[in-house]
Amino acid sequence: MDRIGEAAQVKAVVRSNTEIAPAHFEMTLEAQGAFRRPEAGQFVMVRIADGEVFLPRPFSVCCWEKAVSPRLKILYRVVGRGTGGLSRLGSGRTVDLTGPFGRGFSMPGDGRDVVLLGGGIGMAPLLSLLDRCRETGGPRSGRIAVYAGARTASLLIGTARAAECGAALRISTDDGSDGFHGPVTERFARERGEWDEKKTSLYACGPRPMLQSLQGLLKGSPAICEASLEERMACGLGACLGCAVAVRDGAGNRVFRRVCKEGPVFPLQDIFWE
Amino acid sequence: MDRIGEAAQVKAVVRSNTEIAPAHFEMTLEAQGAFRRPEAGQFVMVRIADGEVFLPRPFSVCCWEKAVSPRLKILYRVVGRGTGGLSRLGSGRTVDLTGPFGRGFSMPGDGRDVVLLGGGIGMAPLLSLLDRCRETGGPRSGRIAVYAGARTASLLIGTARAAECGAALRISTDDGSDGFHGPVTERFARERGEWDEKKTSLYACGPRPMLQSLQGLLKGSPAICEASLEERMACGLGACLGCAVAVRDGAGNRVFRRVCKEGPVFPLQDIFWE
Amino acid sequence: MANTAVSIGRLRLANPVMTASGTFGYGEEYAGFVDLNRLGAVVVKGLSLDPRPGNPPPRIVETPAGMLNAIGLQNVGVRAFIGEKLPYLREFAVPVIVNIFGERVEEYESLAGILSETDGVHGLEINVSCPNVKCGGLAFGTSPETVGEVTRRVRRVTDLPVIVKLSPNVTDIAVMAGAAEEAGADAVSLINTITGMSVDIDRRIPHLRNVTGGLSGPAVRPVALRMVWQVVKRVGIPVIGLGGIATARDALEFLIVGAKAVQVGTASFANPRATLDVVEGIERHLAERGIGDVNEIIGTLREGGEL
Amino acid sequence: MANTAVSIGRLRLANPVMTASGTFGYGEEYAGFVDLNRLGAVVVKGLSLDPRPGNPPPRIVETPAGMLNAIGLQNVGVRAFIGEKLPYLREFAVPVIVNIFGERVEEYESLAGILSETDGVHGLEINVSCPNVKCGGLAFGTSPETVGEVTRRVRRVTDLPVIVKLSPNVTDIAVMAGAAEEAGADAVSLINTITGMSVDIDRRIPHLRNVTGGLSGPAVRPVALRMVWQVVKRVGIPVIGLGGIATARDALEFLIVGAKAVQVGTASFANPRATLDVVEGIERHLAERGIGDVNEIIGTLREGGEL
Ligand SMILES: Cc1cc2nc3c(=O)[nH]c(=O)nc-3n(C[C@H](O)[C@H](O)[C@H](O)COP(=O)(O)OP(=O)(O)OC[C@H]3O[C@@H](n4cnc5c(N)ncnc54)[C@H](O)[C@@H]3O)c2cc1C
Ligand SMILES: Cc1cc2nc3c(=O)[nH]c(=O)nc-3n(C[C@H](O)[C@H](O)[C@H](O)COP(=O)(O)OP(=O)(O)OC[C@H]3O[C@@H](n4cnc5c(N)ncnc54)[C@H](O)[C@@H]3O)c2cc1C
Ligand SMILES: Cc1cc2nc3c(=O)[nH]c(=O)nc-3n(C[C@H](O)[C@H](O)[C@H](O)COP(=O)(O)O)c2cc1C
Ligand SMILES: Cc1cc2nc3c(=O)[nH]c(=O)nc-3n(C[C@H](O)[C@H](O)[C@H](O)COP(=O)(O)O)c2cc1C
Ligand code: FES
Ligand code: FES
Repeated sequence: MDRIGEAAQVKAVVRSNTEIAPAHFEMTLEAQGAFRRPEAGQFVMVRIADGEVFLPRPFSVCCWEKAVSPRLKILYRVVGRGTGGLSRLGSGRTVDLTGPFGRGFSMPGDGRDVVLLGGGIGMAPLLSLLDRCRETGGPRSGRIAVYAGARTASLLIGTARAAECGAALRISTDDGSDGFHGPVTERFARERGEWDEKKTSLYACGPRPMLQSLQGLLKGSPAICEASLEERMACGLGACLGCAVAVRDGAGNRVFRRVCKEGPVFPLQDIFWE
Repeated sequence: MDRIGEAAQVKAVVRSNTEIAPAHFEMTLEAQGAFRRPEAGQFVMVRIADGEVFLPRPFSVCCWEKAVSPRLKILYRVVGRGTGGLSRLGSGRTVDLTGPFGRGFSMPGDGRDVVLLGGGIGMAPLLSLLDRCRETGGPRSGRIAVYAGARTASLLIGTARAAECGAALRISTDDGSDGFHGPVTERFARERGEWDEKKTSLYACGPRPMLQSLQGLLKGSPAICEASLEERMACGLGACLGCAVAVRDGAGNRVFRRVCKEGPVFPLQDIFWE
Repeated sequence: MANTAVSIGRLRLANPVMTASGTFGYGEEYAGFVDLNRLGAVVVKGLSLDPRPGNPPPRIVETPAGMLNAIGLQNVGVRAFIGEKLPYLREFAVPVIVNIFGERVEEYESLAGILSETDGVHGLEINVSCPNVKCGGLAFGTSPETVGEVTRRVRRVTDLPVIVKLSPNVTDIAVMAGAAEEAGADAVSLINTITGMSVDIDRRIPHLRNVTGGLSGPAVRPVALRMVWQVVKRVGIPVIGLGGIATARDALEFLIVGAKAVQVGTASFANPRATLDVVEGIERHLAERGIGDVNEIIGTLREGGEL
Repeated sequence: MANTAVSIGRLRLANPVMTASGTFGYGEEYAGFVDLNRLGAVVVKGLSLDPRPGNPPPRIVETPAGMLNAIGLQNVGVRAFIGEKLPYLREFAVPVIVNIFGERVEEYESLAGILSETDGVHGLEINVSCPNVKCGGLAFGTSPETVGEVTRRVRRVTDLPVIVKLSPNVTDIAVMAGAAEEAGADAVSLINTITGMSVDIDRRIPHLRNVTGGLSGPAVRPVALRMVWQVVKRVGIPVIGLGGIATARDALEFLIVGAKAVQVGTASFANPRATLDVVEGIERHLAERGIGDVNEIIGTLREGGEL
């Protein structure tokens, strides 16, 4: 299957833009033209035409539906000028949308258990994977669990959606306001005995320290773990070489790879943290 | 009377923004804080906060009303990025508003006849003068006529408002689609016999060629004529010296004056056209 | 509240935020928007010995995240400044720094002499971006020799703190800063505008009557910051950073790379309160982080990054 | 339809719009958005003799109306380019110009030699913004001597059209253009990026791991246009203008001041179709004004303005 496919550039109309948690928004975009459905874990580039911000910004597509025109949802956290500008867009405003881009997650093989680990807004790409699992009937007969973590209960993202998709929800919060009191990786560490790691596929997205500690935990484990990475981007399509991350190549050498092209999903064990 | 007064800097909410003629808009702004009523012919600076455009843009205030908060109207023509950006602002959007700035028109003395000459969007500052005349009961017993010109009938601006204010309306269009077929200055030239120029105050605003030809017409006339000028501005408050125009000073020398501070209104006969 | 005072040689500023010459008039223009006493210093529009009419219009045009100007150094001349503009500024406690320029070294010298004997002038900023008539109009600021010469000659006739304002239109601005330091400058400020141009494609004429103009505003900030960083590494005297500063965050970038103070220029056109917003933003930054003194921030860049 | 073809020495372009090196990958990356055959030329990412891994991340950061990059000239090396990237481009009719750089003059020479014997390469663009190892890392492009030397050495080993791409980080770019012309360049292109910097004030580290990076995008356009205008006045060879071009209007500014062709760089990141939009916009501009040939526009600036 060609995961890259054809990317498109279209205008998209904001159909909703709701604050779902403090400084966290869900935006529905309606593409004004043909737009291919993203694979799980792929991303799009969004740009405000008239805006103060010059470059587009990358966002995972967490949900896709094809009504009359393609509609897609992104979940985002306001961290700077780009996301701040997005958060102020009302319904009916137009943005530039390009994509889908990048290599998404590998779908879990039949019968494998699936464990998703999401930190904060890192749940966004995982939700698209859950969607795909549900559609295809999941990893036939395997279990699906979602470890969702956040600083505090009000910042838990996508947990309702995850539950709808039939995943077993395992919550942690840094302040103990919901679920396990501690980092999401620590909860997983305590419960990992429940999984037969030889037949478990893990998928992770979240802040760097979370992925780093997960990498440490899984050292030597037979589990397959893919992580979705973030890096600042300019083009999103492989041309600028701006989004490099250091990873181990087939021969074990440390090389730079493009998050937008060879990623954003990489085998967790291959990643070097600068 | 101190025409300069205190300028303020406030947020203002767009209450309406309507296309009143092709590429011409009327925008109502509601100041979110104290804002002094502009004198006739003064202007404000408007800036779109999040926008692509960095500097504010100057606009004449054509109408002012004090409801709960001060509301003012501007009329503008879309000519570039700044006005283009404004035209896309929906109701409820916020802009930065500073002013009022500049020296406006001198009010006509008692018993004088008043002739306003407006070309296209140049009607905007003249409307504020009409408003003031109406409020003060006009130039007691003098007549008021408005010569309004435009390229074509659909681009005539403010004529309904002028008529409401009780002014005699004398229309011209370049293409003859309404009123006199020809430039507004030519109509005035033909009809100027109706006015006793010794006791007539003229006020003009419009494209440079119009003002230039009016200046020629009035050479040697005892009529008082004030013209409102436009020049690109950065600060609007006299600091940058960016908005210079060449005028004759008291001693007859050619000097640069600031449109934003000594202007925008100047005696027509003093202006040098570069 | 945290200490925000900084010293530029003998000049003590209540906070590190100054106005940039030519963007704040003679102070009075902004009085309705900014309490001048809240600023670190006011730097006034560049003065020459005799009044100058400036360039014919159009003089300015907006460009992406910035603007070009070719005001042509219009100013009232030093005598009218002292007679008509300075009395207003004297009513405030804020230090007044006078930006001076000339077409000959002798003009700089005379200006410095006159202003040194004037009450209410607290420092001189030498604009070396002006064309040098003796060198065929090449700006003083493009060679270390002329930068040094102007600085030395001004230094000789004044006891006021001397700040040399450097032009960015050079291959190596640190060399110019070094020349100013050796010649006795108390501080350097940078950057002045970068020469630019813009064309009206419909009429095929330059947007500015002068053809070229100086680029300023947020667009130039990365270039300005890089140059300040280079100069800080090179000289021992205080460095005043400017170029595109519009917010406290922008100003803090300059302080972190080592500027002792900053100037806010073009941003005042977009937001007349910009200078004050920067002052207050820096105060807030210090308070939020529990930093007791702004000087603790200056020059604290960790170049190695996260490693 | 109007003629849009222009000549850069012996190189004939169907229209004056080229891609800028490093912003269009090896062409293939944009194939879904742009029909390469509609472009005047494709300039590929800078090549060195051996592959280069580039700088550690972060490599880019957005700035007002632009961006900084410190990619570190990452590239696959000339051999992998010829083996893996060029075959794709050969399928198109568009001229391919290869941007080359080295840390020693000899590298430029070897690259030029290899590429001259390669099918499907239509021109060389020499990037002289690279640090010169022999001169303590000072860029080749900052002295007329080294610009001349690199140009001469490349000229000697190739029959391909040679374009020298100039650095804007100099006091007088026209001097560098003159040196390139004298040394036998067929054309010059300018500008490369302006060195800049940006700081993360929360962590007090540079946004780029490399500390400094190259500024590009609309922010630099006024500076680029001014430099192109200066160079056009100085040299007789064709000048290729670039720096911040995002629309046909921007491109026309460069053509009007005298550039024979333009390159579109950073704009392709904001809008992958930018190059094509510029081509089509120029065609529309000519059609709307009844201009039969784009060459009738080139160099038609009336400096005197309205007088
Ligand atoms: C493939 C991919 C998918 C992503 N999906 C999502 C998503 O679904 N939801 C979401 O909220 N965010 C997502 N991000 C991150 C998002 O793109 C950034 O938060 C956004 O670009 C920040 O823009 P800004 O202008 O608001 O912040 P800026 O002002 O540019 O920067 C603010 C802070 O964010 C950091 N930052 C900037 N750009 C990025 C980036 N591309 N990646 C990570 N950090 C960055 C900066 O270093 C800085 O610390 C994704 C990033 C990538 C690369
Ligand atoms: C005191 C004053 C009052 C004004 N009142 C009004 C008004 O009531 N309604 C209205 O529509 N316009 C008014 N203008 C003109 C208005 O400010 C400009 O049309 C506007 O700034 C153009 O901005 P832009 O970004 O859309 O155009 P730009 O992209 O900046 O330029 C487009 C074209 O407009 C010209 N232009 C730019 N700025 C000005 C300017 N300040 N004055 C004149 N021409 C300019 C440019 O030279 C260019 O030809 C006034 C100008 C002044 C100085
Ligand atoms: C309209 C205008 C006028 C200026 N006049 C002067 C001047 O008289 N003397 C001077 O040294 N710098 C002058 N400058 C340069 C500024 O002081 C400052 O160095 C430059 O604009 C960069 O800072 P900024 O981006 O914050 O504006 C002027 C700048 C502008 C925009
Ligand atoms: C990400 C990036 C990579 C670049 N790589 C190269 C390069 O390899 N060789 C080169 O000569 N110029 C390179 N440049 C410079 C551009 O070709 C161009 O000169 C500069 O960006 C200015 O044009 P622009 O503003 O249109 O981008 C690069 C620019 C960017 C933004
Ligand atoms: S964002 Fe440009 S190569 Fe990845
Ligand atoms: S616009 Fe700044 S002085 Fe008039």
